[in-house]
Amino acid sequence: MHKTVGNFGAGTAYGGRVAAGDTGQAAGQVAGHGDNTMALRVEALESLLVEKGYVDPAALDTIITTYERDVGPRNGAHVVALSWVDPEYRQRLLTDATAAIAELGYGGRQGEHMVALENTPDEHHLVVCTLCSCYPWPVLGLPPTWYKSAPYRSRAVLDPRGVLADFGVTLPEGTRITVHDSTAEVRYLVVPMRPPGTDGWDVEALAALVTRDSMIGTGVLAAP
Amino acid sequence: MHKTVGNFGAGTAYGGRVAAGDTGQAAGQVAGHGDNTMALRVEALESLLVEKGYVDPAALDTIITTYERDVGPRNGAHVVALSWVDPEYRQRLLTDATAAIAELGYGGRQGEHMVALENTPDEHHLVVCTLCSCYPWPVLGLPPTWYKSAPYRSRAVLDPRGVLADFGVTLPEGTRITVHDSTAEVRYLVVPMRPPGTDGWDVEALAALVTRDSMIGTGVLAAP
Amino acid sequence: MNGAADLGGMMGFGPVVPEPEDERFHADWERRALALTLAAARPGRWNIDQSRHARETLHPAVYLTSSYYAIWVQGLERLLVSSGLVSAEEIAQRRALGPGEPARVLTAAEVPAVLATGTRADRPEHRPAAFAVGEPVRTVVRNPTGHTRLPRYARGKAGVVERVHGVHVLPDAHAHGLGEQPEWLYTVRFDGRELWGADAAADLTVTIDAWESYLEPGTREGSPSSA
Amino acid sequence: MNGAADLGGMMGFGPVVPEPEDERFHADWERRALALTLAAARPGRWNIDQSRHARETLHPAVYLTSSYYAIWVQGLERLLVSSGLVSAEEIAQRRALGPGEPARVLTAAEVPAVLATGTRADRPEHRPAAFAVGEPVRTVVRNPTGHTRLPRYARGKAGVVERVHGVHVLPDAHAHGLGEQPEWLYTVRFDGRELWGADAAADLTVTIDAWESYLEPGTREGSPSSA
Repeated sequence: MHKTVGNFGAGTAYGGRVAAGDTGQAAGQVAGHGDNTMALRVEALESLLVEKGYVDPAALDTIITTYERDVGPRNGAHVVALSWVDPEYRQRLLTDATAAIAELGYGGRQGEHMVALENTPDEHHLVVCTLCSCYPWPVLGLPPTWYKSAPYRSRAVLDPRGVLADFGVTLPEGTRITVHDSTAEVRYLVVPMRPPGTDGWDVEALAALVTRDSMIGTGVLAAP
Repeated sequence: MHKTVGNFGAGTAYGGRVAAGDTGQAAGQVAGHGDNTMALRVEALESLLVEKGYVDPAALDTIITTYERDVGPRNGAHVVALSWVDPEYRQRLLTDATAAIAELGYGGRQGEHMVALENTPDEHHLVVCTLCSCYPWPVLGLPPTWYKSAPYRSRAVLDPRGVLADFGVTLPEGTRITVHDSTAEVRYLVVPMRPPGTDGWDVEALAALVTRDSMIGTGVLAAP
Repeated sequence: MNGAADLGGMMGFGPVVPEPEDERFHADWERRALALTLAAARPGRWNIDQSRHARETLHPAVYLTSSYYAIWVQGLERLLVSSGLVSAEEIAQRRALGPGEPARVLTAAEVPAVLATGTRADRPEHRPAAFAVGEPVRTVVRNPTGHTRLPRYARGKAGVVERVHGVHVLPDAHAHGLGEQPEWLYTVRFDGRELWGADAAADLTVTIDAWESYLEPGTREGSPSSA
Repeated sequence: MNGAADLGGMMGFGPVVPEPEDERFHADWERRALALTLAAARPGRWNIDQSRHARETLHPAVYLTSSYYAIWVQGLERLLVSSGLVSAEEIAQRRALGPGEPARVLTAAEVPAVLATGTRADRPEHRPAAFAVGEPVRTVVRNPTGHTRLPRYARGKAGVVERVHGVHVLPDAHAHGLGEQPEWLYTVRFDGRELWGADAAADLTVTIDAWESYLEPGTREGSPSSA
C-alpha cells in the first residue's frame, strides 16, 4: 500500500498556516449575525405579511418570548436530573421518552417523538442533524448556532472525536461513540452520566449541573 | 412503492417559478467576471511576485498571447477533420492519440496523455472534470467558463441529457451516453460524427465545421 | 436532492465554534425571523417537508453563505411565493401590491397551545412492519431531484435495525404535494467503517432514521454485527 | 478530501450557460491570473497535485462563490505562502516585506518550449498491472482528509476496467510531499444505475480514471457487463 496522509487526521498542509485566515474570510461572507441587509429584509417581510393580513405582530412577540424566556435547556436538565434520582422515572424515560417528558409538562413542537439516549462509561451518544437543524425544542429550546452550522453538521458523523475536541472534550479510552443523525421527526435527548460527588443531591441542585451541550453529546459533566 | 417526484426529472416545485431568480442572485454573488476586487488582488499579486523576483512580466505576456491567439480549438478541429478524411490517421488517433496529435505539431501542457473518443450513432461521448478543470489544452485551448462551473461539473455525470438540453442538443433515440470524468492526467478529445453532405470536402473546409463544443461532447455537428 | 443542505461527511468548513447556553439570538432580526417562520405556517399552505425542501433548493452558494436564520428567511420567501400567498413582485418590491387572501391567522392567544401541541408525524399502522429490531438491512442507492431524508453518505450501506418507530409521514411524497404516504420508520445503525471505509475509527457507530422504502433486506455478512 | 471541489452528483446549481468559442477571457485580470499561475510554478516549489489540493481546501463558501480564475488566484496565494516563497503578511499587505529567495524564473524565451513540453505523469513500469481490460473491479470506500482523485460518487462502486494507461504518479501521495509513489492507472467504466440507482437512465455509462490502490477485485455479478 502507498503511504498518504492519514484519514480523519488533524488535516492537511493547509490546516494550520493558511486555513485560519481563510476560514475567517469565509465566515465574514456568511450573511447573518448583525447583518443589516438581513435586518431590512426581515423587517420588510414582516410588514408585508402583516399588511396582507397573514400574521399578527402580537403573536410574533409571544413566540419570541416563549423561546427566549420559557422553553430552554433547563427543561431538559430537569428531565435528566430526575432520571438520575428516580430509577422508575429513568426507566419510563428510556422506554417512552415522549410520555416521560410530558409528565413534567414539556412537549409539543419539535418534541412530538422523543427518544432518550443514556450515556455510559462504554458508550457516548452525540446528536446531529446533517440535513437541516432538527433539535428537541421542548427540552432544549432553540438550537445553538453551531448545531445548525456546516462545520458541525458535516463533521459530526465522520469525525465526532474531532468535533468533541473543538468543545475541549476528550472521551476516556474504551468509550465507543454513537452518533445519531436526526433524519426524521424523532428527536433525541442525551442523558449525560451523573457527575461523581453528587450523592444525595436533590433534583434542583443536580439539574443546575446539567449543561445544554451535555444533552446534545458535545459536553460531559465534571464533578462539581 | 410510494410515488415521489421522478428522479433526474426537470426538477422540483421550485424548479420553475422561484429558482430562476435565486440562481441569478447566486450568480451575482460569484466573484469573478469584471470583479474589481479580484482585479486589484491580481494586480497586487503580480506586483509582489515581480518585486520578489519570482516572475518576469514579459513571460506573462507570452503565456497570454499563446493561449489567446495560438492554442485553441482550431487545433482540435484540424485533428478531427484529418481523422475523417484519412482512415490511417484515424486509426493512429484511436490507437495512440498523443502521438497522432503530435504529428500535427500539437502537444504539451495538459495534453501529455491524450485519448480520442469517437462518437458513433450508437454512442455519444461527453467529457467533464468533476473535481477541477482538467481539459486538453493543446487541442482545445483554455476551457470555457461553463466547463469549469458547478452546474456542468455537478450534473454531467448524473444527468448528461439535461446538460445537453442546456446546449440545445437532443440525441437520437437509441444513442447511449458515455461520460468521461477526467480524474487523472489523461485528457480526452471527442471526435464528433462527420456531418452529412460533406463528401469530398478537404480538411480545411471540414475543420471549419468542427465546433469546440462538439469536441467536448456538448455539441453535435449539423449538416452544413 | 443532493443539495448543499446534505452536509454529512463534507470537509473544509473549519472548526465548530461553541457558544454559551444563554446566547439565544445574535440580532433582533433573528427573533423576528423565527417568529415569522412559525406564524406564517399557520394558514396551512405548506408542511414541514415543503419547508425543508424550500431551504435545500436554495443555490448552494447562497445556502453556504447564509446563517441558518437567513436560510429560514429565504426559504420562507420561496414558500410564500410558491404557495401564492405573496407574489414574487411583492417580495421584490417589499410591499403589498394587493389584498391578502383569506387565511387562518395565528393569534397571540393561540401561540402557547399551538407550540405545546406540535404536529405529530405518526399515523395508524396500516400494514405490518417489514423489518424487526436486529435485522440486517441495506439502504437503497437513489439520487432523486426531489426531497429525500436519506443522506448521501448513508446510501447503499449495510446496517442493522435498532428501533422501530411506528408509521410516519413520508417526506419524499409529502414535500411534493403527493400526500402523506405513511411508511414504517426505523432507526438503522451503521458501523463507521461501513460508511467511511477501513480507515474510520473502529468504535464509531452512526444511526439514521429511515423510512421503509429507503431499505432493502440485508445480509448477515454485510452487517456491522459480524464486522 | 470531501471538499467543495468534489461536485459530481450535486444538485441545485441551475442550468449550464453556454459561451461562444472565441470568448476566452472575461476580464483582463483573468489573463494575468492564468499567466501568474503558470509562471509562479516555474521555481518548482509545488506540483500539480499540490495546486489542486490548495484549491480544494478553500472554504466551500469561498469555493462556490468564486469564479474559476478567482479559485486559481486564491489557490496560488496559499501555495506561495505554504511554500515559503511569500509570507502571509506580504499577501495581506500586498507588498514585499523583504527580498525574494533565489528561484528559477520563467523567461519569455522559455515559454513556448515549457508549454509545448508539459509535464508527463507516466513513469516506468515497476511491477505488473493488477487488472486487465475487461476485468471487474470495485472502488474502495475511503474518505481521506488529504487529497484524492476518487470522487465521492464513485466510491464503493462496481465497474469494469476499460483501459490500462501505464504507471502514473499517485496524487494522494504527491499532493502531500510524500513522493510520487507511481501506480498503474486504469479507466474504469460504471453503469449509471450502479452509481445513481435504479432510476438512472439505463443507457448511461460513466468512466473515471482510477489508480490501482483505488480498486479492489470485483465480482462478475456486481459488474455492469452482467447487469
